[in-house]
Amino acid sequence: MSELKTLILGRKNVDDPDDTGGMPNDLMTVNMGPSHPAMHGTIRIELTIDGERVVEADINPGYLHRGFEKESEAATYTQVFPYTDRLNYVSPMINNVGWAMAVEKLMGIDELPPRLQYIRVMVSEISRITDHLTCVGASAMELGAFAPFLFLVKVREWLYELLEELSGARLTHSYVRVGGVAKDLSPKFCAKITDILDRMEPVLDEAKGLLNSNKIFYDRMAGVGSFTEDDAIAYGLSGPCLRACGVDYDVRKDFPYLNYGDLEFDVPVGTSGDCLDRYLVRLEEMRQSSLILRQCIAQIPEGPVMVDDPRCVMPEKGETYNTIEGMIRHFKHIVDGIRVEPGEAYTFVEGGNGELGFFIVADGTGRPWKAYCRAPSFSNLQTVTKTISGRLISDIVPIFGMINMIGGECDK
Amino acid sequence: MGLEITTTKLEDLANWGRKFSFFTYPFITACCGMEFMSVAAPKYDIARFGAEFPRFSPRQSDLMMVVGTITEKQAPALKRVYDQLAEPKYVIAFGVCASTGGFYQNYSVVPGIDQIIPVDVYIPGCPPRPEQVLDGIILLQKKVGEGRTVNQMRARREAMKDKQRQSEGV
Amino acid sequence: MTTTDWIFWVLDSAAVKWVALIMIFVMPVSSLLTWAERRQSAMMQDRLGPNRANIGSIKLWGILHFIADAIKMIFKEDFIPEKAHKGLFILAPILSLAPVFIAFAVIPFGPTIYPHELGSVIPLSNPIEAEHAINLQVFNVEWGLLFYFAILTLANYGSVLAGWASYNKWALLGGLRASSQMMSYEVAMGLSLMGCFLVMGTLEPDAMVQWQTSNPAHWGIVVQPLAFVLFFTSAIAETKRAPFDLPEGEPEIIGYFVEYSGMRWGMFFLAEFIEIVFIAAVIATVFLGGYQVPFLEADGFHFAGTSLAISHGFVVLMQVGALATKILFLCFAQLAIRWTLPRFRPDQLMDLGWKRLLPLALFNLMLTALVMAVL
Amino acid sequence: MSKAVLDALKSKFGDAILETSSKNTDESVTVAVDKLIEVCTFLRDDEKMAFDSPVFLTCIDRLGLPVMEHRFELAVQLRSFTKRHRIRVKVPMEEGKLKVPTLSGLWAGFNWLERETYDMYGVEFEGHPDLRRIYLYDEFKGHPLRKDFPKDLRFPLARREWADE
Repeated sequence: MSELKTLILGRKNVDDPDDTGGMPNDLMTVNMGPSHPAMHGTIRIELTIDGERVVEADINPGYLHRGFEKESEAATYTQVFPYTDRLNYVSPMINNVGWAMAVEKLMGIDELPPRLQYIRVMVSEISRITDHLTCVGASAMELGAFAPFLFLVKVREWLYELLEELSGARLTHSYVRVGGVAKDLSPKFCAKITDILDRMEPVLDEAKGLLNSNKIFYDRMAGVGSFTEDDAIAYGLSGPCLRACGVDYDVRKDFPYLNYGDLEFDVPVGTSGDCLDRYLVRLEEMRQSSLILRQCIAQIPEGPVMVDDPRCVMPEKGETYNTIEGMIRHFKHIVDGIRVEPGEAYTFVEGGNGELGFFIVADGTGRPWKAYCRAPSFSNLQTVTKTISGRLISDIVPIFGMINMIGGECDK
Repeated sequence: MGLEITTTKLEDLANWGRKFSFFTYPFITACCGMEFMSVAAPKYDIARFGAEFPRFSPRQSDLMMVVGTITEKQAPALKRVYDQLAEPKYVIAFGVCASTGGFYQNYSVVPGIDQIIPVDVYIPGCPPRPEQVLDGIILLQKKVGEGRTVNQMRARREAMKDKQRQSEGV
Repeated sequence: MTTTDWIFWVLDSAAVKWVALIMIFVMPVSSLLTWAERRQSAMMQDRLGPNRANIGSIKLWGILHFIADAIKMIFKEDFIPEKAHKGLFILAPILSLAPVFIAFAVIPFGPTIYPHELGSVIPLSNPIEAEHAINLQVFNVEWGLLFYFAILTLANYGSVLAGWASYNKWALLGGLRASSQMMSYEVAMGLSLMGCFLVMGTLEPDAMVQWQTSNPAHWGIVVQPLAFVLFFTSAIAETKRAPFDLPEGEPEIIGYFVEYSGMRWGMFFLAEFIEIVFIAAVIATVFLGGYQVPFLEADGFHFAGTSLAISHGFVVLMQVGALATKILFLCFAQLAIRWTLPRFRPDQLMDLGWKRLLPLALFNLMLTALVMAVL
Repeated sequence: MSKAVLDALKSKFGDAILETSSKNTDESVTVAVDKLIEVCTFLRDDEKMAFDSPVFLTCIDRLGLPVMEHRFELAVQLRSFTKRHRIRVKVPMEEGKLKVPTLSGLWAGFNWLERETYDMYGVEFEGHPDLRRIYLYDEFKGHPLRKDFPKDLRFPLARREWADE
């Protein structure tokens, strides 16, 4: 009998340093990530668990640190646009707009043509919709509801195709330029976006019906990861997560940029700051974005889509080929980049996840001396350490899903 | 002679099964993950190729899709997951970052995952279009069907060496 | 004994019937279910699903994909972790697969066949004293459903041991979740069947089918509607599929079979699908009249005074077909549930099991007992 | 609006405020290292200031610029939800003495941002509860965003052991 016991219970045949011989009664440390299905992008958590309950969580980001700042310092101001695309790769247009606005602020370009402003608002809002669609869909998928995810991704596909038509790329658009956008809207853009919005709203309703009225989904989200208003402010939370806590703060309303001041929309605000509120805020924001888009389509004026400023506008093709000044200007523009006066500036826009800011230090050449990105995901992610502790392992999934941590942005 | 024919046929049968049953391990790190979602989504539907089961345990998956940039910090994890995959295993470098490091040439980014693990199919693009990904999967199916993936070739080489050693020994 | 007698004698033996059942019905259906699941989920999600596997130009709507899966798994590297307990690691998948196969023995998958009377109509009034009768139930005992519970509990050990023997913390968590889940739901499951037991007065599946008769108004689902809902819910929990797939819990813990590869994992995978078929069979037997076709008696249809005589062979065919249809429908329902609902959290799962299903099952039991006492 | 903040700071701290500027609609104030905590506590707690939320914290390396009074400069952006104003507090630092008192005690949100700045520039935050690398790994030598760090200097952790024959 003793032999049998040794064989089956004791693991004595294995050279095992962890073997203490008895029943373990202490905490267990497990490693989650960096390649784990629930870790959006890539992140690692060292969990100390007591059964299913998380006692302590040590979150390690940085698995997608791609050196945005180092790369930007080596690139001209225009060449940074592709890098900004890959910061928050779910809503690249907003990053584009943010970077362009930061450079424009340094250059002292205050007046943008109205059509340009409308275009920038429209592409930002489309990007915001794709961001929230992905966030809500992916969280639903991780909770086991696969169908809503696919419905939402289907809608995202329509928007990608539209943006592809506009910019030439499905995901990484690099559409915005300093002082304007790469090209005017494609023909029938407004008609197409109206059509997509008309088709999108029923799908949103469908997904809402599948999720909101689902008791399991509701219970998994409600009360999980809640955050108080004061904590949220002290942690520098922003975006939908902050608004879910009950703080009425949206850069588009409080510090209006572009022509957001002229557009009518509401800022949804939650009460308890739990995952359910974050989810509902995101759902409502998609509706508001759709409203903004409809207003833009109705109001968009004709006109130029670049500022008339030789510092940042490339010469016409004919001028480049036929005049020596034009050619030199083109050459300097491409090789040296846009010359920006020395100084520093911080600009922020309302990104998909919150206040997305760019802090640029310019040294007077065509390349930024320092390009710092204030990544909302990074500040938001920081709160997870606090919200996970004391919850179950399963709660990590909705918490992470609703923080919507985007690796590219968080790790830069 | 007869035995050899049988083993070849058996190998063909196995390869036929393998090529229509890719259980993927999505090693998703970055932007390409968004396009990976699109590939799995209704319009492109990777499931048509029998590759829809994402298995998050490396033991049960055959195809590792390295989707996105691999940084130096991530590299040990990638290598470890690759070592944990059960044979036969195939690797797709999804996107230009996984293939070469892309336009990130700096202190933190690995210049291509083939510095760390062998790769069967490279899919270019930043990120690649879903059509390109489907093309890559068809290419891999062809490779697997013909037994020309890195690991299959290596296994064959080793078998040949064994045989040689045996015949020399005799 | 003549040769035909020998054949019938052999056919009537339990082993032959069991093997035939497994080979002709269970294995094909559960294998096809893997394909059906993929196609059905694709249909529900606006997709196409697997359709590319081909031999030459034969594609068969993607059915070949599951054959490809099976072939691949057979040729896949069979991996055992270094620190795993080898014996138990190997035993675990067998332990989770075998009990389900065994439990199928109690399911009556058709009426008694009288081989000599296949062409004739059997009179209802005086049952024939046939020399040979093949009972289409492998294992006919009075405690049939108890046997089913006893055997199926063994499947618990499969998942728990898999989790423990893998020497992996995530697997261990999965194993623990599996055990706690199956323990909790078996209670509600058993109690919900007790109501049926009270009404029908037997635990023998064939007798239960006989009791339900061919009148749908007399079937278990009408007599014990609450028990049906409770049993269905806890049965899905037993199969460890969504929304109760916590032991697998893909995005959280990969599950108790995280270290299994190749065919060993395939066995867990297959066990899951066989369990679906099995649960469907039990529900069909206890609540949906088993092999009973509405208004079909042994001698033909009887409906509102009119009757239509049908020969014994056809009756058997129709009744076996009816059971198969019911099982397939219930499998379909389970797949649809799996692709519709999100996953529970462990504490919610326990809440549902102990605080909702169990009291309801007890209530059902008492109500049934009360009604029985009054009547 | 934020000009009032600058004036208040100047009148309260006097010499400790080395410089103020409000260019490009950004108000910034340069503070000596030893007065940083004092100034920040005032900024947070005073009713008229009420800077309740951190925005970002980073460091500027001016090595190689024509005008370089101090090589490093810490930049801390703060925001007030109630007063709707913002300010950037800057702290000059010398090479070799990259030590700043931590702000994570005043605003919890600076915890990770300080770790990031430590990782990228090697600024040591005294009193930080958990000062270790956040983006990079322990085997990494040096601080990559300093201007004297080569862009493509790698410290690989894993490389394949065998090559294709």
